[in-house]
Amino acid sequence: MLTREQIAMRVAREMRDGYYVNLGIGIPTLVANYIPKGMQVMLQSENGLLGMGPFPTEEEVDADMINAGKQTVTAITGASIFDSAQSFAMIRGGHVDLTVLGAFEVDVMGNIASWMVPGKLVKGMGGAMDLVAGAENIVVTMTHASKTGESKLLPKCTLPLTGAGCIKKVVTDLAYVEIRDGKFWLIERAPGVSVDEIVKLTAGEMVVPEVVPEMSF
Amino acid sequence: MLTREQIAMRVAREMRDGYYVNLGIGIPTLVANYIPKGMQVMLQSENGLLGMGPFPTEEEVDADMINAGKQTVTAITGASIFDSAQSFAMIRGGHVDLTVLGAFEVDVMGNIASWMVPGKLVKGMGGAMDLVAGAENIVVTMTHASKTGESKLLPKCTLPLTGAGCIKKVVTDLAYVEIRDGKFWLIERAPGVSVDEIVKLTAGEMVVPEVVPEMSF
Amino acid sequence: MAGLDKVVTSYEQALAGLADGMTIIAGGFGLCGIPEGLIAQIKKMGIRDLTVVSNNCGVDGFGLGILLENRQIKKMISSYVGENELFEKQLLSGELEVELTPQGTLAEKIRAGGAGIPAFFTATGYGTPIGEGKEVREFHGRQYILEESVTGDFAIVKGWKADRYGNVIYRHTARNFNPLAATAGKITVVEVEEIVEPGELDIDNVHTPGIYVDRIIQGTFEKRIERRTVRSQEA
Amino acid sequence: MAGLDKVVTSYEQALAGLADGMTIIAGGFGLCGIPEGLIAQIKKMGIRDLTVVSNNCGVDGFGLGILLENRQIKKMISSYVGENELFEKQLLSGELEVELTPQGTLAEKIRAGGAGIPAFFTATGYGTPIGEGKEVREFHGRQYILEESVTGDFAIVKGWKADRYGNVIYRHTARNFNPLAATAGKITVVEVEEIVEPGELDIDNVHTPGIYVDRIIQGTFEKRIERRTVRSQEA
Repeated sequence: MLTREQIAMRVAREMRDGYYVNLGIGIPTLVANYIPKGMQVMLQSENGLLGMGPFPTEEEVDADMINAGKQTVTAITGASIFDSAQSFAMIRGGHVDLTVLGAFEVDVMGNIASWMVPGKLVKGMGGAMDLVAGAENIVVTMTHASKTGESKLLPKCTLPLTGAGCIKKVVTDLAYVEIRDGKFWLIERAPGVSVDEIVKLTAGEMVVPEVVPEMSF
Repeated sequence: MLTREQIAMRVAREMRDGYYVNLGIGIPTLVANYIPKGMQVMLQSENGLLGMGPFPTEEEVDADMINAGKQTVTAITGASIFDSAQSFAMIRGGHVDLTVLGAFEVDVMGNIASWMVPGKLVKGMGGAMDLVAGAENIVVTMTHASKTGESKLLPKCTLPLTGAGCIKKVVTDLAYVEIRDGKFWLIERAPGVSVDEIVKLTAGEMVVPEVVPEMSF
Repeated sequence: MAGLDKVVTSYEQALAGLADGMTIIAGGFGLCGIPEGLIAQIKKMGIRDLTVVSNNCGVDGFGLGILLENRQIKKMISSYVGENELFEKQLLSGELEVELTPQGTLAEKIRAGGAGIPAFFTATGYGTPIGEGKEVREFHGRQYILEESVTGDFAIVKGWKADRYGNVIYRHTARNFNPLAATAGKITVVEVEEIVEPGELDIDNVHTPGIYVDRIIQGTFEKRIERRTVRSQEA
Repeated sequence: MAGLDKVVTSYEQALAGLADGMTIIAGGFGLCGIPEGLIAQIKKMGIRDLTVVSNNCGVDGFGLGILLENRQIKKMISSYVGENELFEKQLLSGELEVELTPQGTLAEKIRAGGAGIPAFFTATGYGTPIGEGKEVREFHGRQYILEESVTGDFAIVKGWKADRYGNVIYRHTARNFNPLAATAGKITVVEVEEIVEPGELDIDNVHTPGIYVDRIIQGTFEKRIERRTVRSQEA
């Protein structure tokens, strides 16, 4: 089973030199720590910052410099700042090369649910609906199943959707899965996790190739 | 009969302190010379300048500083420069207080034709269609009739329209006319011009009040 | 305040005309770039039944949260309410009407409102509850939903510096929704850290041209930080 | 050119991939803020059947006018053709297809194209020939027409300064359509007067963030003035 850090490390392999990347809150944020050496990427924060840097030192803390998670941040050399309309013009217009975000559920049609559990939790979708609508290249990070063992990779999402038919890549604690032709495709498995375990915890139809390589870190 | 300068002077009386004003090409441009003393207004040029100043001196000429008529200009203190989308956001969004532009024809419904004579003249509408669609307060300047004596204030415009139902004020060489309730209303006449002359050169229905004061300059 | 000079010297003047039932568009993202003094004045005025368009609604006890506590808000149009327990509680109880709107759609709705665009199509929200009841149309093989723009009776905006003519600049990510809000108020009020003379701002880098601004007031700001996150010195 | 560095050193590289029949979005207003070297390169390449989206089409013998002369343009989408005799002549003869578009609608169509908005409603052109055949809809008692956005295979842009990451600033009214064009090209090429290092542009005043830009080239500019209008020294 992958740790949160290993999930982030696996996602980081989807980076390419020169990419503009939007990382969501939670595990996706950790991806920034594993950008391959020698590779230049720019992190976009949808509150209006392109070129997000590390957290500030105590001395650098600036109330006017935060990220989309409302955390204090810094900007890297060559960064730029703009208003929210411009920020989502980038996102909606498909200019972000890679978007990484968490989810409650995904399904075989590439649907994603991540913003609401009716009657229980209403935090709002923030920028997630724009991000999944605007991006070509999205990686969802999530645990493969709930703590009680219920699969989050479903034939059909049960929660209100964030976006329809937009997800093609999922990295869970058990596997790297792709979604196409209305099916999950098992591409890689976590070290020490068997194909059977993964298939058992995947509620939606899953295609298993003859060889499913184990990830190595 | 009013000269071009007197038409501009009459239009300038529609200015109010603190107005943002867009002046079209031709006679409207002259209006800038007659802004009442002590009154502060900002001129908007739709290529992206708010706070247009006078033409430059030879030494001040700057190829990067032009107005919507492609003339070299200067900017006043407190001016700002922006892109064309922002410029027309101002215009279309109704933020400009007064718009002055020329026309070929206007009619009793407040329609205006100013950009095309089919088969003869196709210069394009430039920003005129946006200006008349976005402004509440528009003054049209034009000669009352063509050189051959044909009225330009019509029951119905004959040329392709620039905007529909948007014109309420017209300053011609003969009169100041308002448009409402599907009629022209004669409000003021040029010095030495009789009501009869004006009515004769107005093809659309014109309401003539008992008293039509003569303009004085 | 005469001619192009938009400076007012009291919060009463700044929000004169604000009345029960009005719609207010407020700049800010979380607690970053919020017009603190104008919000305090709305609380002081006791105006009720407000519709507030703002990405968030502050936190409990700060920002727009103080208007929630004071039961002055009837309806919020926001993308995220997760920082605010009272918001979530009033929402779930039905006391507060909330129109949850995707952040990019919200930004675009405000921009469109200021720009005279009454509606636009976006792919955001298609196939989700946000798209329900909205017109769907295909362009170039993809499905989009129709979203209408929003305008306010008032816009309340937090700027960094403004000149007397109402030209405003924002600092860093305190910009966020503020320049958009500034375009979309029938009356736009900007609270800034510093008022300067016309000509002091760079002509090519005015973020909000004065044409959008009706009143400018100088405020003092606490600038509370919602999530102070730091790294150790050596990192 | 690796990673975020977008600088190219030849016009061949700058426009590599441009082919017959493509759509180009070009910044500039009249002759102000036009990518002179990129236009010259298009002429040199002899690419044909181009659709060009640009407010104007230069003048006879300069700017985009040289592509008209060379019969490389099949269709123009513009708001104003009055400065260009050849344009008017090719238009009236039917040799050139022209989609006359109101200037504000043109700006908004390009912005929308870059921003993932496929269509929007505007009052501009309602009741005129521009509105013919377009969907009309009433919002709040007023009539609007539906306009679709536009994007290009290439965008050619003229900036003042850019850093190596493609962050661009424009100077004065040479800005005009350039920042909009920059967002709407599948490949966006920016020709600038000066290339600087990342960090040299003010973070709060980048007009075009580098995410929109694919290639940067340093050019030399004649900056011809279309209507030199001066006042006497004493005025």
